[in-house]
Amino acid sequence: MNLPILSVTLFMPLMGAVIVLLVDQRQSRMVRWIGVVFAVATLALAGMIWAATAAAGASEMRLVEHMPWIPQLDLWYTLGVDGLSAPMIFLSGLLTTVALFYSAFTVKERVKEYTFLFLLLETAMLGVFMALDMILFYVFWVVGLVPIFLLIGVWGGKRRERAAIKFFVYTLAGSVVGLLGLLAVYHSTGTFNVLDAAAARPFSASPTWATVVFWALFVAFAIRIPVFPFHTWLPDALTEAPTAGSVVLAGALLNLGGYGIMRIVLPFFPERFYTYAVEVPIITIMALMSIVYGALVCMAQWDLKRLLAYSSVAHMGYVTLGLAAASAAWLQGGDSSALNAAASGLNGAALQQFSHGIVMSAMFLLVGMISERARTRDLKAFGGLASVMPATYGLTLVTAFALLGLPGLIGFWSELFVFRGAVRLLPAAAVIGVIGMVFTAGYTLWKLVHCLFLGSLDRDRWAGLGDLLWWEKVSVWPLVILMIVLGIYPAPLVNTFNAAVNVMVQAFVLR
Amino acid sequence: MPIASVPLSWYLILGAALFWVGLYGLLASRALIRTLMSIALMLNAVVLNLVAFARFVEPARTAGKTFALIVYAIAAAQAALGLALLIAVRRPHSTVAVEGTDVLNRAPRVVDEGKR
Amino acid sequence: MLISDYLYLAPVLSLLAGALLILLLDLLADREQMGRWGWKAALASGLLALGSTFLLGDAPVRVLNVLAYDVFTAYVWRLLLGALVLLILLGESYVRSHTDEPGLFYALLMFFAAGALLVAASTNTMMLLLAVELLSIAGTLLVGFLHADRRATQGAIRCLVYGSAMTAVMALGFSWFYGLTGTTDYALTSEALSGLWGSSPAPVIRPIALVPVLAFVLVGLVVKTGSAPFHHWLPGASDVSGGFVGASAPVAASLAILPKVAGFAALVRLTLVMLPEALDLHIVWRWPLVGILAVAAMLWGSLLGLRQHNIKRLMAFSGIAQLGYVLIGVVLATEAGLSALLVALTAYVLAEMGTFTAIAVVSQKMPLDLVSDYRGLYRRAPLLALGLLLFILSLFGMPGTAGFIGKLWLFTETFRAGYIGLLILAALSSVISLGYYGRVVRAGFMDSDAGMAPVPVPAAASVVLIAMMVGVLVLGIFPNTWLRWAQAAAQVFFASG
Amino acid sequence: MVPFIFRLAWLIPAIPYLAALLIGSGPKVSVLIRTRRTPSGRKRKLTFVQAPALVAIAGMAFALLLSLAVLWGTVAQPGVHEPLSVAWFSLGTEVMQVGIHVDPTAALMLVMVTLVCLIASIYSVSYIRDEPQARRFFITALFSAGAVLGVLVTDNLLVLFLFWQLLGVGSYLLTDLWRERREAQRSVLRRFIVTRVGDSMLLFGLALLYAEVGSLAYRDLFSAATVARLATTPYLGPLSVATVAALMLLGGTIGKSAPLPPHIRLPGAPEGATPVAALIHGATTVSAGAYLMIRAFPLLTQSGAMAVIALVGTAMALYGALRAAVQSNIERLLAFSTMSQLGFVLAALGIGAYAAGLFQLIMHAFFKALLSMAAGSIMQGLERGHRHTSGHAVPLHVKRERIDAADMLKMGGLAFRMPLTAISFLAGSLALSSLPLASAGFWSLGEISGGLWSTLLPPAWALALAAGLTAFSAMRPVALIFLTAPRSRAATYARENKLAMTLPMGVWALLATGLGWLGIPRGFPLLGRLSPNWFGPFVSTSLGEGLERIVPMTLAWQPAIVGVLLTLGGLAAGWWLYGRKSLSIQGDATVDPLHAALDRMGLPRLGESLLGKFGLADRAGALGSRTLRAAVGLEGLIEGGVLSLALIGRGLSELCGLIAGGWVGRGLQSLASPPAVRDRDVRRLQRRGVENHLWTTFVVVALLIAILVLFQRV
Repeated sequence: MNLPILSVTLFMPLMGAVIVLLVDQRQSRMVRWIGVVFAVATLALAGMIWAATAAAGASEMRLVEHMPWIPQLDLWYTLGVDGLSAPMIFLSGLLTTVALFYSAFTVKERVKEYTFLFLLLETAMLGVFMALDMILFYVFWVVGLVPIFLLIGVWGGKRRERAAIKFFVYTLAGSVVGLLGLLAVYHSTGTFNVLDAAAARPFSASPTWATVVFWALFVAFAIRIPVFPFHTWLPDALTEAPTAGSVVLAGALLNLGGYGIMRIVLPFFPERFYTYAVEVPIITIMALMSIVYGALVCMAQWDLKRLLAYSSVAHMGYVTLGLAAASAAWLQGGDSSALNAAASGLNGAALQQFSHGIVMSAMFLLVGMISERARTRDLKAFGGLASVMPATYGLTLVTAFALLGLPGLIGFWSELFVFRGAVRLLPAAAVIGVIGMVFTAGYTLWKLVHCLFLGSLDRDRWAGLGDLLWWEKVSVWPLVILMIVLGIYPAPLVNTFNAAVNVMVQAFVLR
Repeated sequence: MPIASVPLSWYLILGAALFWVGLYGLLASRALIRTLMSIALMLNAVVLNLVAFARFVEPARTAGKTFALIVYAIAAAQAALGLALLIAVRRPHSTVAVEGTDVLNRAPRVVDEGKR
Repeated sequence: MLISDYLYLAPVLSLLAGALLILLLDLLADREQMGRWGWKAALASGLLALGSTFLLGDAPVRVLNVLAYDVFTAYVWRLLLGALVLLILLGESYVRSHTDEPGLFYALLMFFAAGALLVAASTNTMMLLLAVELLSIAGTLLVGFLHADRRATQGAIRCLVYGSAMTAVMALGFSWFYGLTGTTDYALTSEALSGLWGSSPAPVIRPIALVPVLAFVLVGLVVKTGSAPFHHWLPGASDVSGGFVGASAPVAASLAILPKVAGFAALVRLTLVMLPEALDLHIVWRWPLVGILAVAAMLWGSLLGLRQHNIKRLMAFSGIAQLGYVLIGVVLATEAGLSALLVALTAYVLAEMGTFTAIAVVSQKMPLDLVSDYRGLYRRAPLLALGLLLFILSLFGMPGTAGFIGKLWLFTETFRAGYIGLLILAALSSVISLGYYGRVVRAGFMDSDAGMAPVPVPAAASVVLIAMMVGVLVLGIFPNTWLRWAQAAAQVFFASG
Repeated sequence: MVPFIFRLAWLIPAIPYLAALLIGSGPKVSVLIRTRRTPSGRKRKLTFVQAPALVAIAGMAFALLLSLAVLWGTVAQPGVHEPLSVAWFSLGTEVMQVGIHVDPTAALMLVMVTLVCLIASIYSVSYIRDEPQARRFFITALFSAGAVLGVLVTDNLLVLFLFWQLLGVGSYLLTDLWRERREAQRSVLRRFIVTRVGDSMLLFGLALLYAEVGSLAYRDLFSAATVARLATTPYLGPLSVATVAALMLLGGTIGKSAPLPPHIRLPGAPEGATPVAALIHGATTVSAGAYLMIRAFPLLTQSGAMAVIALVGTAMALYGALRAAVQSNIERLLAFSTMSQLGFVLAALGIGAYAAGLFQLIMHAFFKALLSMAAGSIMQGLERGHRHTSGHAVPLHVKRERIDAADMLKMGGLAFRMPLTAISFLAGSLALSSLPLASAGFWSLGEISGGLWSTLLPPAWALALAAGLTAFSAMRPVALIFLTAPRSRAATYARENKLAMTLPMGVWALLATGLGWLGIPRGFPLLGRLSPNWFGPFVSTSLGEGLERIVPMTLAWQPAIVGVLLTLGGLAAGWWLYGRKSLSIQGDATVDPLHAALDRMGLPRLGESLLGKFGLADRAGALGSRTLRAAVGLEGLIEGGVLSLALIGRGLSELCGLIAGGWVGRGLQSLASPPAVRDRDVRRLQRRGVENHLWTTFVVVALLIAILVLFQRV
C-alpha cells in the first residue's frame, strides 16, 4: 500500500501526454493508441481507487498523500479521496477514455496535439477531485480550461472563435474571483488545507466578510456549473466543441463546479449558504431558473447540440437545488429527519453530477454521430431515422429516458434524492422543481426522439446514413450499460457518496 | 550685500524658478532645439540647488560639488545626443534595410487610436 | 580594499570590456565578419558577466562606497544578465538582416545592460543618477538604432526628451535630499533623516514638505525605467503610430525588460534603505505615492491595452499593467512582499522575453506587428503560437506558470497586509486584461490562416522560446529553489534592521 | 409451501421482461401453422403463429399460473406477507430495503392482470400479420404487462414508482409500433407528457413521504402509528403531510389513469393489433393507477383528502360518462367509459369503501377487456368486409380506399353477420351498464352510491346520473353496431372472425357476468344469503390492523332503486334513439340522432365540446409558444448583460484614451509627439556624421563613470 496510487493516477495521463509529445507527428495511429492506452490505464487505476475508498469506508479522506510543495507559500501537495471524489475520478477517467477512443476514429487532423490536450485535461480534472490543498485545487481547476479552450478553438465547429473566447474569458474571469476568495479564506484561517479550513470556519466572526467571500467563491464555481445567469458560455462552447470535447466538457468538466461547491463553499460557509438559499433565496431561485428556464429554452431550440447544452443547464440546476436544500438543514441541528434530508439533497447533487456526466455524454456522442453523418444539426431537417439507424434509435431512446429521469435508469435517483431533500427543507422550491421534470420529459422526447427518429423519413436525403459502426457502439455501450446497471442497483454509487455526505452533513449542520 | 550673506532660500527659490521655467519651456515648445534648451535649464536649476546646498550644508566636503559636476556632464551628454538625433532626422534617406523600404511602401492598414 | 571592490564590479566591467572590444573589432572587421562574430563576442562577455556573478559569494559588500553587492544585487544581476544573454540570442538573426552595423548594436546593448546593473546596485543617489543616465542614453540610442530611418530616430528623440526631463526631475529630488542631509549615500541619508526631526531644535522643514520631493524622485525613477503610466514613450518607442516600427522587436524587448528590472531594484533600495521606516515619510511614500502609481499602472495599462491593434503596443501596455502588480510589492515593503516582488518580476521577465521573441520572429516576416498578422499562427508556426499562449497565460497568472506563483504570492501578501482595495483593483485589471490577451490568443488559434504565409522560426529564437517555455513551466510548478533565492535576496534588507 | 410460493412472487413481473428480452434478441423463426387457398387457386402461406407470440403466450400463461398459486396461497393464509426484503442502498442514515409484498388485494390484481394479458395475447395472434411487427407488438405489450405486475408485487412505493414509470414507457413504446405515423406518435407523446405531470406529482408525494418517514416500504409508511403521525404533522399551511401526500398520490393516479389512451387508430390504418394494444396498455394502466390509491388507502383515510378524492372520482365518472355518450368512434367511447369507471373506483375509495372500489376495479377490468376484444373483432370483421368489397385481386401494397373501421356510424346490422361477437359485446355492455343481477358492476356500484348517499348527497346524485349515462352509452353502441340496417358496404359484407378470436371472447363473457356474484353484499335481499360475500372480508385482510375503515356493505334501498331506474332508463333511451329505426343518412354522412336532438334543443355547442372540438389544446399550444419566445428573449437579455459589461470595459478604455489624448494629456502629448525639427537648426549641425556625435556622447558618459569610480570618496 506504499504505492502513492493517487499520484500515479494523477500523473498517468500527463505521462501519456509527454510520451505523445515525443512521438513523431506523422505516426498519428500510434499517437491515438498511446492516448487510449493511457486513458484506459488511468481508468483502471481510478476504478481501483474507487474500490479501495469504498472498501475503506469512504467516509473520510483515504489514500492521503501529504508533502510540502511550496513551503514558502504554505502550499502542500495534499491528495486524498473520499466517497465524494472517488466516483467523480472514475467518471472523469471513463469519459476521457470514451472520448479518446471515439476520437481515435474520428479526429483526423493534428492528432498529436489533440491527444496531448485530452490527456492534459484528464490530469487537470483528476487533480481537482484529488487535491486537498486549495491552491493545488485551484491550479488544476484553472489549468483544465486551457485544453478545452484549445479543443474548442482549434477543432471546433464553424463559430468556434466566439465560443472559445467566450469560454476563455468567462471561466478565467470567474477563476480570478475564485482565487481572491481562496486567498481570503487563507487569510482568515491560516491554512490552505480544505479540511482544516472547513473545520476552522473562515470568517465566522465577521458576517460581512463571510458574505463577500462566500459570494466570490460561489460565483466562481457557479460559472462552472453553470447556474442560470452565468450559463451563457455553455451553449456556445458545447455547440462548437468537437463531439469528444463536448462529451468531456458536458460530462466531466461541469462536475468540477458542483464538486467545488460541495467541497469548499458549503463546508466553509454553511450559514451563508443557508442565508442565501433560504432566507434570501437567491441561490434557490438561480437553481429553479436553471431548471425551468433551461428546459423552456430547450423547447425552443432547433439546433441539436445547443439543445443538449441547455438541457445540461437545466440538469445542473438540480445540482444547485440539491445543494441549496442541503444547506437549509443548517439551523435544524438535532433533527435526524432534517439531517437525512440534507444528506439526501447532497447525495442527489453528487449523483446528479455523476448521472448527468454519463447520460449527457452518451447523448452528445449519439447526437454527434448523427450530426456528423448528416452534416447538419438542424432538427427540422430530420425525421424517421429509426428505420435507417435502428441501433442509434434504441440507444438514444434509453439515453433520453435516462435524461428525463426514468426510474430504473441512473437519472432517476438524483432527482428523487434532490426532491427528497427539497421537499423536506425547501418545499416551495421542490414544487417548482418538480414542474421542471415535465418540461424535461417534453423536450427530451419531442426533440430528441420524435423529431429525429420518428415520423416520415426523407429518403432522398437520409437513406444512406448508415447505422452505428462498431467503434461507435463500443463508445456508447459502456455508458448505456452503466445507466441501466446503476439505475437498477445504485448502491455502489450511492453508498459511496453517502458515506462521505453523512460526514459532511454532520460537520456543517449547526449543533 | 556680500555673497555669503545671501540666505540659502534665495538660491533655492531661484533654482525652483529656473526649474519651472525649464519645465514650461519643455511643455510649451514644439521645436527640438528649444526643448533641449529647456531641459538644460532644468538641469541647471538642479545644479544651482546642489551648489547652494554644498555651500550651506557641508562646506567642508565635496559631495555636493561632485554631484553638480556630474549633473553638468549628464546635461552635456544629453545635449550631444539630442543634436546627433536632430541631424539624423534630417539626413537623407540613404542606407536603409531592405525590409524597411518595403514596409514604407505598404500603406498603414490600421490607424492606432491608442496613441492619439 | 579597492582591488576586491573592483572584483565585485566584474560583471559590469566584463560587459563594458565586451562593449569596447566589439567597438574595437568593428573598426577592424567588415560588416560581414561583424555579423558573424559580433554576437558571439557579445554572448561571450554576457556569459562571462553572468558566470562571474556566481563566483562572488553571498556576503554583502559595499563596492566603492556607491554600490552594494549582496544577495539581492546578485539576484537582480543574474536576472538582468540572463535576460541580456537571451536578448543577444534573440537579436542575432534580426540584427543580421536589418542593419549593417551589427557591432554597434551589441555594444549599445552591453552599455545598456551595464547601466542596468549599476542602477540595480547603486546605494548612492549620485551613482543612481549616473547609472540611470547611462541606461537611458544607451536606451535612446538603441531605440534610434536603425538610425537611417527617420521614424526610428523620432522614437529616439521622444525617448531623449522624456528621459532628460525625467533626469532633471529626479535630480532635483535628489538635490533636496542632499540638501537636507548633506549626504548622497542611502544609509546615511536615512540616518540623517531620522535625526533631522528627532533633534531638540525645531526642525527646519516639516516632513510633509518632503512629499513633493518624494514624488519627484519617484516619478523620475519610475518614468525613466518605464514602469509607470506616465511613460507614453515606452509604448511610443515601440509603436506603429506612423505606420512603421519605432523600435525593432529585440530593442523593444530590451526596453521592456532591462530598465524595468533595474528600476525596480533601485526603487526597492530607495524604499528600504534610504527612507527610514520609522518615519511617516516611509508610509507616505509607500501608500499614497507608490500605491497610487500601482493602481494607475494596472488600470491604465489594462484599459488602454484594450484599444491596441499593434501587438508591440499591446504588450507594452500589458507590461505597464504587469509592473503595476509588481509595484504592489513595493507598497507592502515587507520581507515576504519583497520576495513576492522579485518572483513576480522574474516571472514577468520570462514571459516578456518569450513574447518578444515570438514577436521578433513574426515581425521579420510582417513588420507592421498588427495583432491581425498573427492570424492562424497556430497553423503557421505551432511552436511560436504555443509559446505565445503560454507566455500570455503566464502574464495573466494561469496556474502552473511562473506568473501564477508571482501573483499568488503578491496577492497573499497583499491580503495579509490588508490592502484589500488594491487587491480587488488588481484582480479587476487582471480580468480586463483578458480582453486583449484573448484577442491575441484568438488571432493565433482561432482565426483562419487563409492568405498568411508560414513563419520560419530561426534556431536561436526557438532556443530562446523553448528555454522560456520550460522556464515558465518549471518555475510555475517547482518553484522552490527559485523562491528560496528570492527570499534570500529579500532578507538582505531585513536581516540587519 | 405457501411461503415458498410467496417468495417466488418476484418472478411474476420478471417473466414478461424475460419474454420480451427473448423476443427482442431471440432468433427470427416463424412457425407455419396453416395454409390457405387463395382465390387464384394457388396455395399460399398466409397465417403464421410467430415465435414472438408463442413466447409471449407461454410467458403470460406461466405468470398466470404463478399468480394463481399466489392467490391460492393468500386464500389459504389471508393477511399481509412480506417474504423477501433485501438492502438496496443507503441514504443518510437509513437503508432502503426492497422486497415483495403479498396480500389478498395484490393477489387478486395479479390474477386479473395476468389473465387479461394472457387472453389478449392469445386473441391478438390472429391479428398480427408479419413477424417484425409481431416482435415489436409483443415486446411493448410484455413491457407494459411486466410493469404493472411489478407495481403489484412490490412492497415499496419506490419500486412501485419505478414500475409505474416503466408502464408509461410501455405505452410510449407504442410509437415504435407506428413508426411512420406522426399523428399517432404525437398523441402518444402528448399522453406521456400528461402522464408525466401526474408522475411528477407522485414523485413529489413520494419524496415527501420518504423525507418524513425515512422509508418508502408499505409496512413503514402505512402502519397505523406512522399514518397517525403524518396526519398530525403540518406541512403546507393548514395541510398536513398526510393530506399533501394523499393529494399528490391522487394526482399521480389521475395522471396515470385518466388520460385517454393514445389516439390509436387513424382512419384507414392497416394495423389491426391496435385495440388489443389499447386493451393491454389501457386496462393495465388504469389498474396500476387505481392500485396506487388502494395501496395508499390507510394513508388516505387519515388524510384530509378523502372528500377531495370522492369528489374528483364523481366528477371523473360524470365527465367520462358524458363524453362517452356522444362518441361515434368505438375506441374513444370505450376509452371515455374507462375514465368514467375509474371515477367510480375513486369515488368508492373516497368514501372509504375499500372492498367496493377494488371490486369495481377488477370487474371493470374484466368487462372492459371483453368490450375491447369485441370491438377489435368488430373492426376486424369490418375490414374483412371492406376488403371483400374492394376485391381480392388488388395487391396489398396498392393504395386503395381506406375505411374508418372504428366509426360506429358506418356500421349497423352486424348482429346477424357476427353473432358471436354480438353476444359477447352485449354481455360486456350490460355489465358496463351495471344492470341489476346481469352484471358484476351492479353490486359495486350500488354499494358506492349507497355509501355516498349516506355521506355526501349531491355527489350521490351525480354518480347516479353518471350510472344512467353509462347505461345509455353502453346501449348506444349495441344499437348502433348490431341493430337496424348496415350503413356502409363494408358493414354489409362484414364477416365473423375466426375461432381463435371469438372463443376467448366467449369465455370472457361468461366470466365477466359471473364474477360479480362473488361480491353480493350480505344485506341484499335473497341473494345476499345465496352467495355470501366472500370478497369483502378477504380483501380487507390486506389492510393492517386498526385500519379497517370500511363502509359496511349495506345496500341502502333508495339509491339502489334510483340506480336501477336510471340504468334501465339509460338502456331504454339508447335503444329508443338508435335501435328503433334506421338512422337517416345525409349525403355521405350518417346523422347521429343524439347530436340532431341536441341541435334541436339548441345546444349544438354542448355536443361539439363533448366530442372534444373545443380547441383547448390549441390555446395551450399558443400559450406555450409565447412562453418559449419569452424564454429565448430572456436569453438575449442575459447575453446583453454580459455584453454590456464588456461594453463598460470598452467605454472605460475609450475614456482612458480620451484622457491620454485629450486635455489632461495635452501637455504630455507635446512631449509624446516628436518635436518639430527645423531645417536651419539642422544645417548648422550637419557637418559630420551622426555616428560621431553618438560616439562623443558615449565617450562622455564613459568618462563620467570613470570619474565617479576613481574619485569615489564622497
